[in-house]
Amino acid sequence: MNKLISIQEAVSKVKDGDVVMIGGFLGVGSPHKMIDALVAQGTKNLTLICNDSGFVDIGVGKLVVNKQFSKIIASHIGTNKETGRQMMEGETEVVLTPQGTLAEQIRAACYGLGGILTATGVGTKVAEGKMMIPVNGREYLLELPLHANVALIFANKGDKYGNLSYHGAAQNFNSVMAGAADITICEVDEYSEEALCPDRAETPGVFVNYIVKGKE
Amino acid sequence: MNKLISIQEAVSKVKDGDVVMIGGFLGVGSPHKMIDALVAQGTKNLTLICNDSGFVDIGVGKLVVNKQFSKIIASHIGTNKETGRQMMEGETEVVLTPQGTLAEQIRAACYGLGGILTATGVGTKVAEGKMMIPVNGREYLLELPLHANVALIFANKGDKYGNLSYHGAAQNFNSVMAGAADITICEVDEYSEEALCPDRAETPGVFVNYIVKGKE
Amino acid sequence: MDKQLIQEFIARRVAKELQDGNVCNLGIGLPTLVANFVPEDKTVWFQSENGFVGLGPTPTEDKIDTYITNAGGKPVTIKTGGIFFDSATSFGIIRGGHVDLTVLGALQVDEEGNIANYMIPGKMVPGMGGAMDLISGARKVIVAMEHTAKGDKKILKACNLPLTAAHEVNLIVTEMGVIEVTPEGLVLKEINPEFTVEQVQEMTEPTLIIAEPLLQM
Amino acid sequence: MDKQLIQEFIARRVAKELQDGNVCNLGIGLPTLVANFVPEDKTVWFQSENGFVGLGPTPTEDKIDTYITNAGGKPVTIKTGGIFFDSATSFGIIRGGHVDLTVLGALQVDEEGNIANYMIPGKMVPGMGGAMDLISGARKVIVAMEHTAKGDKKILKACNLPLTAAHEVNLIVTEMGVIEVTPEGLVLKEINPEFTVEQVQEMTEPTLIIAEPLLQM
Repeated sequence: MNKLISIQEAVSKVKDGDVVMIGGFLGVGSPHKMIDALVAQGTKNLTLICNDSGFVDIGVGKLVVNKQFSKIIASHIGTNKETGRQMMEGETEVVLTPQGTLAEQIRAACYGLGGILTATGVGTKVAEGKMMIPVNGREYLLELPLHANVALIFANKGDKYGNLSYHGAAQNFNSVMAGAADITICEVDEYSEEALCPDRAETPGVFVNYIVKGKE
Repeated sequence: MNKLISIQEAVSKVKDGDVVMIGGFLGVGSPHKMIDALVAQGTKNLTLICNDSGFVDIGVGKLVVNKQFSKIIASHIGTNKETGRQMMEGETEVVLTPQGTLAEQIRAACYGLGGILTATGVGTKVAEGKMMIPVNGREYLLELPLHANVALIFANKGDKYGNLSYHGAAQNFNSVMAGAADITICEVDEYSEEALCPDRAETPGVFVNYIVKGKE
Repeated sequence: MDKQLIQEFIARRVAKELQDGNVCNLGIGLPTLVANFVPEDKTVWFQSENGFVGLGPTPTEDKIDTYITNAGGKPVTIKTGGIFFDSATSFGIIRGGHVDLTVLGALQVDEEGNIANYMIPGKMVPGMGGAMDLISGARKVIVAMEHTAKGDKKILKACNLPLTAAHEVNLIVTEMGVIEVTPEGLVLKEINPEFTVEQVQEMTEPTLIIAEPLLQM
Repeated sequence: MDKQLIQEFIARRVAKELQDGNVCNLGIGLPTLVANFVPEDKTVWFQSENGFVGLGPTPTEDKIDTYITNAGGKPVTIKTGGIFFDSATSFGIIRGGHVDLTVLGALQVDEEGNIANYMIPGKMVPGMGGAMDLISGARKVIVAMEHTAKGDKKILKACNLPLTAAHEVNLIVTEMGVIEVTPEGLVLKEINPEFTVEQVQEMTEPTLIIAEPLLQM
């Protein structure tokens, strides 16, 4: 039942052409060691689902610079010029999604929902091509679940059962992505053989397939 | 900024004809003191949104026995014979809703969603009269948000800012209902003038208007 | 066999379906007994829909925590490695396919995998609780029940009671046999050697496909 | 006034909109300055969309916690009574109407309350981040910006840049005045005494309705 694996083993689960979710917000709370190992592994044609594309030298931005994505789904790419360049030159497809919609789409995949209705994006380019559904006189967009092959997330603490807890603003998309992929792997700053307190851990181990140690 | 009020003041916010959400699961994690005060207050024609209708002498069941509801929306009423009697004799309208759908409907109200698509209930009586929406070849039901005038919830601990934390299975619908009503009032076993740890509290005070002490 | 032995026999067989690391939700009544027969070499996590994974046994009187209860409101314990959460998360786990296996009783099951287990028209309806979510959401749905009710067939060509879910049942385990729901129909895969195939068929409305080999339960 | 003084003037006026106990989200740039002018007798909670309520000031070098950052990724602090949460909760707070007030900059605003502030076709588009959610979800949307951009009008009859949200802006605060979006059109409610009504109108495309009395900013 121990979910601990090595970082190498973790990133080897990411295959060419996979959809990969990566936690973090401008690199804060990103699984940095797994990102570095995935850069080294060089896996290509990935689709990224992430809040943003980080910076050229921080977080998922390193994978952008290494040209490992053919598609990026994010709410913001302005902090990484390379993402903008790849988008403008048609090298990488970029789908910009409102941050709250992105969070709900990912959660919907984890929670088995067929989609959610949101007012965010109504009357904008985001609404193009999407189903509009009126509820009680207000128009909503139907937004569909976003599922991945592999979710690479981070938590400040994790136990061998896969239960996770967070500190500060590190939680962001990490707990949302846990369970939204076929395989969820979490990098932790602090690994514990002892179980976390069942009242205080945030992410249930049910959503987490593997744990890797981020600090050795 | 102190959100502490008396139990009397709390239940006085519930008016005849209101929609009231009440936390708890078969009375476990219910706001028992506020329920007792609401029984004493005798407010009528309420609509209840709750996981279940408790027992005749435990939890929201006391309000059922006191005939304070004209409508009950719940996933299960089997533990309270009085609810069944009122339903069978047409005294009280009962809407039975799958438990997971109920949780998502309440969350949708808090989170500003126009609704959610779920596979639960497809092909059953629950689907009658509801919009069916196909997504990727599977049929889903559109379930709409459930909003209340007042949410009466419970937490094991709460601080003066309205932040809450839970123990054991007391959380259930409480954290889901927080913020899904115009007014959210939380009864706590343990009240703290000091702020709860910002990493460990589960429900943000943003969702909680008032706190009452359940143990004096 | 008396009722208790029948129920234990069924529960024991269902327990063989459990895989190491499985997350499992057991319905009330007979299905609850499955927890008593988990193979010793396997770790199975029981989910309690009121808000935790890691449902443990009933505590002794002095160890009761009034906030640690099962979905029936009765005092239980949480296993090391378990975790508590709210109802939205609990049903996210259920509806998102993170429960490997759910075991439920039924009033009726049919050859299309439909199940009716929550209401009888005209009678007091207690409500579906989490049953519809569990049956729709769990990866594998096992119906564990006595083969008939006071002589009446419960495995039918088509349920005539209101459905709890359509096309979701994967396996039916009774005291007579183990029946798999397949696109071709119901396949009798194992039989209790106390019965003949003819006897099982007689108590089952749709025509059973008999697996070859037909194993003993 | 130089640019910094103009921005502070605008931020100071926006801060007067804050009520005791408000939850408020400030966009980057000029709106961030509003935090410096919160009236001393009022408690205002700033929300940071990356996951907390209770955004506090920048810490001194020795107090930096790399996991406590604002939505721009810069080190900040959390106030006593604040709380951290995940992105789904963060946007639940935003989209569910639990943010009383959001203050944002804009490229264009129009008399229908439409706002464009996230893309210029043909130029690199950084993305909307949380802006669309904030504008759609917050109870009150205040646009805080300089009245014109290098002499070009920004308050228009109809935005011609792609919208961030439709019909959501409530108030526009610039160095020239305070303009409310109403079903009848844009109402100039306050004016900076350094300008005349004619000067404000000249820099504003739609015809302004002049409030009576027209207050000084």
